[in-house]
Amino acid sequence: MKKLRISNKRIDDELLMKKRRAELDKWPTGKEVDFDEAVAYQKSLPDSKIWWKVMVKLREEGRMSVFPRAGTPILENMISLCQGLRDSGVVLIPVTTDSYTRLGQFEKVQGILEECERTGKPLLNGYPIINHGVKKTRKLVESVDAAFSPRGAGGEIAIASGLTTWNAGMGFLGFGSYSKNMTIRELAERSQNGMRVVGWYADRGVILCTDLHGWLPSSPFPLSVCIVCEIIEAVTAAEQGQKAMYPLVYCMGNMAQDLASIRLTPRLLREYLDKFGYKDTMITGTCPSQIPLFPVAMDMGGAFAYLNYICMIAALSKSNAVDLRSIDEGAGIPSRDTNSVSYRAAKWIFDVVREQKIELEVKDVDEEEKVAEIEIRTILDKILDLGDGDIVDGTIKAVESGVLDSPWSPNVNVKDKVLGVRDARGACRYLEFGNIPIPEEIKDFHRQKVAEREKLEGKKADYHTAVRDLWSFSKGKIVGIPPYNQ
Amino acid sequence: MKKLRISNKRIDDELLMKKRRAELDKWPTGKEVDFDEAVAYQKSLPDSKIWWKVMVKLREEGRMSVFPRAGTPILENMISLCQGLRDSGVVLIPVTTDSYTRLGQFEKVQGILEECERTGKPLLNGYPIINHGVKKTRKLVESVDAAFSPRGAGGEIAIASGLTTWNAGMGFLGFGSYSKNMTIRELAERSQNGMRVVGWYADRGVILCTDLHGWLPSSPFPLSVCIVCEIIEAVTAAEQGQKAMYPLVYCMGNMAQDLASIRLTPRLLREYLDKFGYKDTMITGTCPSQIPLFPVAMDMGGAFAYLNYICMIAALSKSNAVDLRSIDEGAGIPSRDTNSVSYRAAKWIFDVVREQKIELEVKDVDEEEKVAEIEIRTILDKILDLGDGDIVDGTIKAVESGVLDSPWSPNVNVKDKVLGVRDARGACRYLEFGNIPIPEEIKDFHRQKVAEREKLEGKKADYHTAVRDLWSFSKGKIVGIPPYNQ
Amino acid sequence: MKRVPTVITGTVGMDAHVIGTKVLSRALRDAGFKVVELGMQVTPEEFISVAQETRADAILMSSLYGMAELDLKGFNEKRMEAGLGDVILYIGGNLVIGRTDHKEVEKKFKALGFDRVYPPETDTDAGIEDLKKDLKAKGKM
Amino acid sequence: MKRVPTVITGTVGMDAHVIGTKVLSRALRDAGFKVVELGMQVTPEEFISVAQETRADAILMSSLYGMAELDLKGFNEKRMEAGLGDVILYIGGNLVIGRTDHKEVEKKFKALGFDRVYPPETDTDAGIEDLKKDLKAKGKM
Ligand code: B12
Ligand code: B12
Repeated sequence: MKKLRISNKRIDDELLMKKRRAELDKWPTGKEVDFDEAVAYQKSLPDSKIWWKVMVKLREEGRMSVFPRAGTPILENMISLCQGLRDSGVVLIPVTTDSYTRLGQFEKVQGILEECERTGKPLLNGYPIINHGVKKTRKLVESVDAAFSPRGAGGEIAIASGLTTWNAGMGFLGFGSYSKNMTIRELAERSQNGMRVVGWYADRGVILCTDLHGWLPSSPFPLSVCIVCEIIEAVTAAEQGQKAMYPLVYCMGNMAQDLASIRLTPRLLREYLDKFGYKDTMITGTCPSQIPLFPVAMDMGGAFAYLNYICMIAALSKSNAVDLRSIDEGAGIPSRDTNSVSYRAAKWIFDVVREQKIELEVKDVDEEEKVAEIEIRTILDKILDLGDGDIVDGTIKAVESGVLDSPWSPNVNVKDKVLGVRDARGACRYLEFGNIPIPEEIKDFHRQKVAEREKLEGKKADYHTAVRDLWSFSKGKIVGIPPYNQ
Repeated sequence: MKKLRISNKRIDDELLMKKRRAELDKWPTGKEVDFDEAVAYQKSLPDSKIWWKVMVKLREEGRMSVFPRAGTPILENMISLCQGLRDSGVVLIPVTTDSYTRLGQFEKVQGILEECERTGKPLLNGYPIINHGVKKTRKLVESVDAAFSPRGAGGEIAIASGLTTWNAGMGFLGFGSYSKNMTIRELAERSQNGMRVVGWYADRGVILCTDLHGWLPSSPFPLSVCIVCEIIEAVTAAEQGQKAMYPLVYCMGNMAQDLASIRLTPRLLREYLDKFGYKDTMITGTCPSQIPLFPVAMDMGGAFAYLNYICMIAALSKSNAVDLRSIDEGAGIPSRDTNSVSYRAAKWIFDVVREQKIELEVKDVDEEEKVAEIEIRTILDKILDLGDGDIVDGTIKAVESGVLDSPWSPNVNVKDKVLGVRDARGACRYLEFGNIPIPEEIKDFHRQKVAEREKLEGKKADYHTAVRDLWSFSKGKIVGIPPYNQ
Repeated sequence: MKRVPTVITGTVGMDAHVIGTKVLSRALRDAGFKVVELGMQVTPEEFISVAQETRADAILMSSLYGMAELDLKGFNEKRMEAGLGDVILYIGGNLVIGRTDHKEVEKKFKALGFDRVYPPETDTDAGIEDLKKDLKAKGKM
Repeated sequence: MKRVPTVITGTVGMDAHVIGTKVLSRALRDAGFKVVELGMQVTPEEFISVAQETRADAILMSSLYGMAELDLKGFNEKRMEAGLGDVILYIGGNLVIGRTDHKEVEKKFKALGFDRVYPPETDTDAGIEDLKKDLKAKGKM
């Protein structure tokens, strides 16, 4: 096999510092950041606020924390929201930023934020971390005994504020789910322009953790492409000096498949990180995450059941974190109360089930794991092939040729020639393979599984099946068995 | 092994008819019952109202129904309560009777019932089936497309009304949990006096189903005594002509132990029914049932999680029914709404998890099953020994000598020399064995498991541990690991 | 304490929920009280006659099954006639049917003559502390 | 139908939730409409200019991220100025932040000039039926 490479035009440190300043100068609060003082502040944080340490502690103690979503514009409300989370056992707290902040429209945010503070109304769908700046955000961090992670935006203002995660590497989430026109080349360049910020902190003894999202499957779709992208994210982040990371593993609702992905993802991550020579990069755990559509808010019963199913999966797989929504996921941004009750339910399951240290073997997990592993290795080989050993070049060519592809993409530069449906047991299968290089025998496996469902439903699976499947779980019914008494 | 016997003084049919009438004459509504018309009505019922057929259908179709609690005095409200249940997927509906009815105080009930109907207030804690009588109760049965079961009382008024279960045999529930002064001999006589009512119907082609309760462990306590009593109940009921039955399997909250009991109970039931020569008696399924204290009503999160845990156990064990409480279990008799939302949560899990046909192996299940099986066989051998082959005589002597014993009993004729606590994983263990004949090596197993917990908690387990354990699950914490960050 | 007060426990009416009153009785004994444990399904009349025989200082009733109010109809009058106006009366458990706000329940049962009314899952120590306080106040401890 | 009406779809403002509008667009096409699918993050101005260019009969906007009201400030005035008063305007999705009663939401957005307002998870067919009705009413179908 060729020597594996990651193209990376590194820039000199002086230019780096200039660029970092330029980034911060986009908004006045950037002035609050003094790089060395930020390092000092980070080093002054207790272990309970340092993301990677919290995760490792959770794993060592055989515990689990919910990793929720939480973002509301007014500082005081944000603090009380986070305290509510902590009270219900959450020690990994996100600072979900609003959409305008994510898009750098700070001017606009400022106006709305002032209106929020005047009226007391949450007019933004998240916490505008840039506009709030360091002083205020430190107040948030210091008022809750937990580790914080900026979501969607934050940059060095987040770090200076004491949040302890950073996303380096090729982030497919932004490319695949949030943007309309970005090209994969732009994504690669952005993550490859030598901005080794996370490395700069690491060199000074501040280890920032990251979660790997990969290419979010926004619908029932096999995870192989997503996991491939998490591996790409991992090695490119490691190249930037990221020393701690953990994968989000998207649970699509089929127990065997979910448990298989949870077992497979960190294993392959470790293997490829080592292959690329990043033996010192830690994998701090795994975080099962909920993807399929959520039961409509009106059905609180289904909402709780869905949450608790994911909690059971996380507990049975001995994960140390779980990315959980609230019972209001289908309705809108959750209130403090809906969050608390949701996470108390989760906590019950963690404390009662997780701590039983249950050892279990689920049939079909091995098969699902084998299938996914073959798919992932084949795709990665193809990518390294295309890049002639360079994973970044390979990735660019792979996306451009549809070797990496995902359905329902908002991005015009994505082929979007693939489609997924559930099989008779609710497992995700390829309906259309597009250009994803999947071995013939594996394709047959998918076809046969889909055929079982077609037999059960008495009609061919097609685009409309895929659309219906968007709701198969939120409506609390996997395909197949018709309603009782019919 | 000696020839197995069940003492049974059978009376002649004329006397039987007299006794049945006498029973019905206790309250005017008894007049509504014409035995032959009752048989005709039963035979006219659709399969969807016949308990044993519904259970078998559920099992064949790989489905599950909640088997809830439901009893409210006013007919109209009872109907709407049951319709609410049916809407949330319940096809096995109980008619929980009020406490006064259970104790035959129909005079008193009548007064209160009239006040209920006048004021519209539910002043009774259940449905007074005797006072309502046949016509009214048929209205209930006919207005909901599901099978009905009288709980606690009902007699032939229930049968004539179209409810399709009947409890023959030695019902330990009444003896062990509901009465203060009944002797085991009285229980034996009552169930052995030859009142072969269920057999009378069976002879006429009407098969009434029953659930086996055994001796309810009202606290964390190993199930072996309970399952022994279910076996006694089963064979004595079969002797009365009961052709269809299924066990309630009490889930105490430890997954390995719960799954073990669910696997073990029907297996041993079948074996002993056959041994006693009742090969034609059907076991229509298994019904996991929730026992430990419920999370206080205030914590809805915990309540949902607890319900959903039990549902997961039921789903993973492929049971066809689950005896489920509502999120208000700790608060009081549930309203129609709290029931519905609770059972919708359950339904989500059944439809999504149960129908995945998950095959799983949980470590320790085999061990728990082996331990319980040895205990049960040893106790049963001892009983047959005491009875010199007669299981009824043996049971009487066993209870009198504490060979059969259970903690926290309200009955003054129970030894109550035993006690249970949870181990470090939440499994139920014997703390005090009393006179239960448990083999030394099994006793050591329990002691060692308890010792693990004592080590973890740094103090000896005693009476106070057992009391604390009454709440270990309702408070959402199995013993062991101290709270995070301490 | 100089004098050992006598306390009667039990579930009233047809209530079969005996665990709570058992736990409570043992706790009272451990706290040094003389406990007359009547167990489950004790009639109001029995509470009264036993109180007379044992010269009890307090009656701690339990009821979980929701019928307490009906079970206690006329109880207060009877105990007054029996000259037990001085006996301390507590009751605890799920006193009514269904989910209700404890404040209302408390009002209801105080009207029935109870000095203190406890919600489900009350910690026994709390009740025992109250009892000591009330007994001291009456100079009975 | 004699004439094939033109419909514009897309998510307004910075909303990236594109799945819904994709599903909707395909459904509209299958129902025989000419669909100009703008995808996600379409500015109000773009909706207007495209409507002018394509002489669109209707605009079916989506917004799930909760910022629709802000995104649409002044939109109605602009489209009137642009002489698009006759264009049918629908919007659907999670239109506000958090859990709210749809009635209020509907009022809010009708005030912003929308003819119909749909809650999350609306079945596309429902919307398409409405659209046909409204187009027929305007004699455009
Ligand atoms: C176990 C149980 C049973 C067992 C009881 C076994 C036995 N013989 O004890 C069985 C199966 C027999 C049973 C039967 C019934 N039960 Co039941 N049962 C329960 C359950 C699950 C737990 C009760 C318990 O043991 N708690 C543990 C003890 C230790 O707690 P406790 O009693 O509250 O007592 C503590 C404190 O309250 C305090 N305390 C108690 N009394 C007093 C008094 C004073 C003065 C003080 C200071 C403190 C104090 O001290 C104790 C220790 O801390 C509850 C639901 C729940 N809570 O989870 C339902 C529940 C009490 N049962 C209920 C009902 C309706 C029934 C039945 C009518 C029908 C049925 N559903 O089966 C029958 C009635 C039988 C009868 N005639 O009474 C309802 C009551 C409804 C209501 N009030 O609105 C409940 C709430 C369940 C429900 N939501 O439907 N039940
Ligand atoms: C998938 C998803 C995402 C994906 C989107 C991927 C993509 N590019 O499409 C990602 C991860 C990128 C994402 C991001 C965010 N999301 Co989001 N997301 C969801 C989720 C889970 C499902 C949405 C979906 O795809 N539904 C499936 C489609 C088919 O249904 P639909 O859009 O409702 O459309 C149907 C009908 O409504 C109807 N319809 C739609 N529009 C119209 C219009 C008309 C005229 C008619 C007639 C019919 C119609 O037709 C469709 C087919 O039936 C929802 C929660 C949920 N519902 O479970 C949250 C949710 C919408 N997201 C939310 C939020 C807050 C965000 C973020 C701001 C932050 C975050 N939490 O990540 C960012 C915002 C990004 C941005 N700039 O917009 C919130 C919105 C909160 C609110 N409004 O109060 C939700 C509700 C989750 C929550 N409770 O917090 N999200």
